[in-house]
Amino acid sequence: MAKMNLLQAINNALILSMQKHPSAMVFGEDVGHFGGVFRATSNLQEKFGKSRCFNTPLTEQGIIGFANGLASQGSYAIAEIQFADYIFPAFDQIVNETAKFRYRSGGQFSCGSLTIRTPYGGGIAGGHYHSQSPEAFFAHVPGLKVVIPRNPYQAKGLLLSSIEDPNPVLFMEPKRLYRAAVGDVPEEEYTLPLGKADVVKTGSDITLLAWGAQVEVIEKAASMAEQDGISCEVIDLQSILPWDVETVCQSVFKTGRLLINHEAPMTGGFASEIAATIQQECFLYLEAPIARVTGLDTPYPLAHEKEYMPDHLKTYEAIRRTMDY
Amino acid sequence: MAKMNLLQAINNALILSMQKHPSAMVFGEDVGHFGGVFRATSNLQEKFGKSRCFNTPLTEQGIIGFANGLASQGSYAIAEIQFADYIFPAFDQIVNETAKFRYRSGGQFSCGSLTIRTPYGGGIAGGHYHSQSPEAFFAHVPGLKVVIPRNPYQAKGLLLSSIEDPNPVLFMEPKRLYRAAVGDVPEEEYTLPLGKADVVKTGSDITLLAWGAQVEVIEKAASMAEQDGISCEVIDLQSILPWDVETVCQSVFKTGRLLINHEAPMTGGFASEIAATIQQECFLYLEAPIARVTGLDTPYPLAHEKEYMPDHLKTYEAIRRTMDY
Amino acid sequence: MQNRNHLSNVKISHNVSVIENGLLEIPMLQLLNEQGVEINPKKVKFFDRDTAQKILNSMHYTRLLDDRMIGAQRQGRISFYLASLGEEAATVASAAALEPQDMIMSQYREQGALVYRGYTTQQFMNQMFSNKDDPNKGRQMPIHYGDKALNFMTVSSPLGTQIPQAAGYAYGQKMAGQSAITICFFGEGAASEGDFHAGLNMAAVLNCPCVFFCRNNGYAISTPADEQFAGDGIASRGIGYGVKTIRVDGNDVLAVYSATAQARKIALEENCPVLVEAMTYRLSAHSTSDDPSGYRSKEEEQKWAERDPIVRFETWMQEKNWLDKEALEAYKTKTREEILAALKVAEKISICEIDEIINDVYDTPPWHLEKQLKELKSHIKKYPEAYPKTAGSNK
Amino acid sequence: MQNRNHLSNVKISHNVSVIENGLLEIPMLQLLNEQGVEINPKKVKFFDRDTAQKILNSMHYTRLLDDRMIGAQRQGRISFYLASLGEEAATVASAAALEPQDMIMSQYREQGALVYRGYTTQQFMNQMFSNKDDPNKGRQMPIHYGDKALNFMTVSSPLGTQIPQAAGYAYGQKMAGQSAITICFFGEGAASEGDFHAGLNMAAVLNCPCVFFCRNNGYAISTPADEQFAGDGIASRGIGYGVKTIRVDGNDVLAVYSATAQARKIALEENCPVLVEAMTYRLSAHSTSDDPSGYRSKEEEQKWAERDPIVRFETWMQEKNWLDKEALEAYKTKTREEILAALKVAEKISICEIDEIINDVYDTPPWHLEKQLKELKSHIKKYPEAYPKTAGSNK
Ligand SMILES: Cc1ncc(C[n+]2csc(CCOP(=O)(O)OP(=O)(O)O)c2C)c(N)n1
Ligand SMILES: Cc1ncc(C[n+]2csc(CCOP(=O)(O)OP(=O)(O)O)c2C)c(N)n1
Ligand SMILES: [Mg+2]
Ligand SMILES: [Mg+2]
Repeated sequence: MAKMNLLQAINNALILSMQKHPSAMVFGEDVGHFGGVFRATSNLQEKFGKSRCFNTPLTEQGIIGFANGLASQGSYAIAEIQFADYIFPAFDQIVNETAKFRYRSGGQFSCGSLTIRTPYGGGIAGGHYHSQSPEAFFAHVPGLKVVIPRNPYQAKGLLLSSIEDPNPVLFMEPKRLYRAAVGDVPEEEYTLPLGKADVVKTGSDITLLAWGAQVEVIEKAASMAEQDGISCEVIDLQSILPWDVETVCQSVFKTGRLLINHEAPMTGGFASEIAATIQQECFLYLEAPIARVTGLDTPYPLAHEKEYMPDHLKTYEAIRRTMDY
Repeated sequence: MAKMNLLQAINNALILSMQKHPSAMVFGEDVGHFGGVFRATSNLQEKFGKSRCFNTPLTEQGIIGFANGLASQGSYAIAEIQFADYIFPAFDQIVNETAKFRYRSGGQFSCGSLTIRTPYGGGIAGGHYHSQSPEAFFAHVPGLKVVIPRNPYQAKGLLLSSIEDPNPVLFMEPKRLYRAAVGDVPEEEYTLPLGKADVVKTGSDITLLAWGAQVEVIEKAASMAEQDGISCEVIDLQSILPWDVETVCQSVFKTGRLLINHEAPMTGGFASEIAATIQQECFLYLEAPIARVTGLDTPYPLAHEKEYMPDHLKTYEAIRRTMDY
Repeated sequence: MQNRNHLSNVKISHNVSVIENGLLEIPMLQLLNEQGVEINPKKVKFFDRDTAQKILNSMHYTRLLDDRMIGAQRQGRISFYLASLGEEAATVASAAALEPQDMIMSQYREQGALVYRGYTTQQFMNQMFSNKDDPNKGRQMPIHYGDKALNFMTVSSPLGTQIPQAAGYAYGQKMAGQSAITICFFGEGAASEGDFHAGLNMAAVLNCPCVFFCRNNGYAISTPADEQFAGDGIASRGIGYGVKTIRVDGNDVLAVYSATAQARKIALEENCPVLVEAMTYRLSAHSTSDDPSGYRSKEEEQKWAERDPIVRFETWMQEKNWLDKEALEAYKTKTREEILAALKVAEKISICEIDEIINDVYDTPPWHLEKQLKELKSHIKKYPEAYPKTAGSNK
Repeated sequence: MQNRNHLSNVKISHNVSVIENGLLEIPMLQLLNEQGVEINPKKVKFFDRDTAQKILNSMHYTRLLDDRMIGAQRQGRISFYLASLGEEAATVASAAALEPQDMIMSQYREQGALVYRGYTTQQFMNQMFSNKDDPNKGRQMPIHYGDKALNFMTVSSPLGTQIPQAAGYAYGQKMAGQSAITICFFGEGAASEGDFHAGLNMAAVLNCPCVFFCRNNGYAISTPADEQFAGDGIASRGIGYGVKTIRVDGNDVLAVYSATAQARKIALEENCPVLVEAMTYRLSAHSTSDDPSGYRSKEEEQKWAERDPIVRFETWMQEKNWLDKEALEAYKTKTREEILAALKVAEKISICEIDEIINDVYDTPPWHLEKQLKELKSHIKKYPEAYPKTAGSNK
């Protein structure tokens, strides 16, 4: 065990993967000698050489195009997109290529050994081009897996699983926790299952669901609610695609209430999919409408960041409204 | 009034707009002399000259980038993306630029005079690269409007509204109806409101909701259900963003049941947003879970197209299940 | 190569000198003139008679296949086809200059390369009839071939996407120590996509052993080359990327072969990309959905029909006494029959059973796909007449 | 210009000739040598003394602004800043060669152009403090300036997106019959984006009167130019697009001015794009979030510090007897004070009231945004201490 922050946990996972797989390569903008703008790839070039950890030209569509080719050749391609806000130039390569590679070839070729890492989310005074949470776009793309960790321990285990998984994985890192989240992390290799939610805290009155940096927000709201005698079950979804309907359903069967929190705008955000599925699966158990506490339907604003964010207070209020329904 | 098919109605709307606005320009791949691969832009170059209707090089990101610039300059930019399957290279220009142009500049600049037309949808033996229905991706982008017509009359009126609207509009055309849908269309200019759903048929037991080519599918299912004595209200949503929550709610207050049909894969499809909102707004009125009849969570297959499609039979079955809940 | 650093070695001038593209002339390699006469003074031996024969046969095969499939499409037996008439030298002779271990990424009009690699007639037909023997499992439109065993990447419709992929694939081959390159075919239209730029630049910077082979055939559907770019073709772009570049007469088998062989050699030995631009012409319609009479003249087509790459090559073979006309006729007859027979077989083979609808989205179907399949299957059981192609195999 | 058709006028060769980038040499225009001595033998008069003074002042202003704002960021008064140290000639002298009606699309490091256009100190400060007097309404990070009145397009972070937009904007200007062009600034890093390719190619094919101005400053954050491209800079790409191209010493005011003036003239008169590559160096860190000591040497920085564009230009002005040192010192003192004063004003101005959070998403807020605002406002009313910046104005 070692104390690591989220960045160190990721760096550590990358080192272990590169040691294990001689064909594992890490690349992206500034990831080489510099170690990435957030330093997640620090020392990889020094350790594994310039041919296995390298800067690319500044072209996200090129990075993912290259990564698709490299993965289809059989290598472990680990690509970094510097900010999730800049993943959109690569949207075609991801949606039309990465995700459909295996299906269209009847399983002859695939990008299964591709992992795309990208920092996402707000809370860092980054405005609308350094704060977006685009997970919902990718949740609508069959063939991809989408994974988001909430702390260093999850980050390392889930990233190692993502790299090992024989499917392309988009691994989104909550950048406001990069240095803020610190915890005990085993130094050796370990994996955490993809597609499985994590019940962070059990409770009986209402289920609170989030992922990434918002998990601590719902935990905080849960503490507030407990003071009012409301028992909250807190779940970290962890995998956005495929997601763990089973665990969420089990919880809602018990609590009868569900609140989902995410940073992205409400309309078409991933909470909509969860709400649509759960109202279907748990219809007769629901005692109140499923609540969504999310960003506004606007670009992510700078000056009004605090007001935009689905914080613990908004969550707490929504818990109250749901309980009082 | 004249009999027009959907393509002719669109062509007619484009002609009227170009006559009305000297700064209106139509451009895209093959839209010039050739009139577009579906011939929606036939004769525009002849009528308005090569500087107002022109072929572009084969680059969707360039087409929308160019269109954003042209619109921000104040011209009416009407861009065609040859197939909605090929809109993804332009995703960054649409999501990060078109949609945020006005917000980020505090209203100083905008792409309000931009309209993007693109044929979408399946049922034409096109496989996964000529059949996609990507509306849900764009529904998650504040700043855009997304509009889909179901027949020639709606197409002309909605397209004219889209071009006049001071916001960027993505206008998606159900290509399997291009020639199949024929109807009476006024020859003069008229507009239909954006953001408003159209109640195609009133009923009292269940609300069926769809858009574009799927409207006729739910109509067919409604006829089948009527034979069983089930009275269906049929609604064409028409605008995906912003969408007409009011009309749908009013209907569900009355029927107590909702079924949404779309071609795109289920997970993260636009039905999820509708279901999430309606379970919130109409919680106490719902007598059964909101049903989603959609494509499978796979790429759009060729040989199994028929099996993949959310056809009238699957819809009918879901109506029955919802009624029997 | 010039020093890559952003300022060292730069020449200084003291007057505003505007560089125009006319400054650079990129010649086109031709080894057989329009009459099929060899004009390389050195009389290099390119390939042996067997290879020549294989090239010629593959070109004929391709043309016969195209011809038959256009017919089949007109008869409504397949939904779509896309011919390569006039471009057979570009696709066949380039494939001939490669090694079997080289990966071919094609755009879609490179059936000639696939023929040369040994794709069987039955494989072609199974793909085009989307039947269950198609290795793509009938998931893609006709002409989206692919065969891992032949190192031929499955065709993908979105244009240009393969270009950066080729760089990545080649990088992987290099890292794995393979003596292999990747060749990526694309049209001059696809070269307008941003992915072209990304792919060439990355390949150059990252020293990827690949050949970017552009078929500049004058049209992208209806869009003529002069509405596609304003520079001197695609070759002139190579300079900007620091990529070695060869322009070649795409209707000249010898030239295409030599250029590709040379490109492959450079790519492999110097670990770098090479851009080849083959000047040719899409004599056919873009596809069976297209009618070129709306956008180009019969005269223009006629001019190019006279530059037939097969005729040119046959003249050369004849000159070398390598042309056995009788054998060739027999080969063509046999091929025609073979195509017809395979077509008849393929159209009778059923499509994949319904379970395949969820396979290969992931390595194994997750629970939500299993659930969707289960629901679908019980639905089909209820309405077997509505899903005649799968009801039979639906268990 | 060569004929654009895909095959006419092509030269034929009979040997495989591999074109390498070394074939083309693109010289760099320099009119003041490194010592600030004018080396154009023709002694052209570039601009009058007033303009020279304005250029010099603007360069100094920019440097003083940068200096102060880096300080303000270190003090935690603003969250972020991005300086243009060493690149002032490239951005100021290019702006000086334009007309006010020309649209400027900048990347983010072109504050010099904005200074020259007349953006006020208070405007700079309001933007950087995201306060309610910022015309962007505080919605963007510091340095994302924009001013419609000055024909300066609001900065957008995603790199390269402005390049095709510039083509479209210029096309619109041309169609509207304006005697105006669009200039688009970008870095050599941004030139790797697919949008660069799309923009230059479209501008060339569609005859858009615009100037693509690349600041090749050697770095994209930590990535040096030789890991960004393998060709001869960005200028060499112009050839491939059939775009007229000028390379210029970016630290030489006279050269940048002349090149841009010439480019503008060509763009406007010939209705075509022109590519200008200014060779310069990012002497500052990428931004206040960056520390270049991790990826480049002090020696390299020192070498470029000696090429200071301001010193070079002052030497020339001195030589012409145009340099009034006293007045300059007074200007700098005044500017420093003005910046400090404006900064103090700006940081006291509150941010926009909460209602602005939903404005400008659309021309008018649709009902769902109104609803979200209403809920937000009543929430803030309940917890005013938690939202101190907006609680006061929340009605
Ligand atoms: C990204 C994308 N945009 C548009 C299309 C539609 N499309 C198919 S082929 C084609 C023309 C391609 O021309 P070119 O690359 O020159 O190849 P050629 O057909 O001439 O062989 C177009 C526009 C596509 N397949 N992909
Ligand atoms: C699409 C996109 N990808 C990545 C970034 C992150 N980023 C901001 S500046 C920068 C480097 C830009 O370098 P260059 O274009 O050379 O301009 P310079 O900073 O040298 O002026 C990067 C990678 C971005 N803003 N947009
Ligand atoms: Mg072509
Ligand atoms: Mg730079």
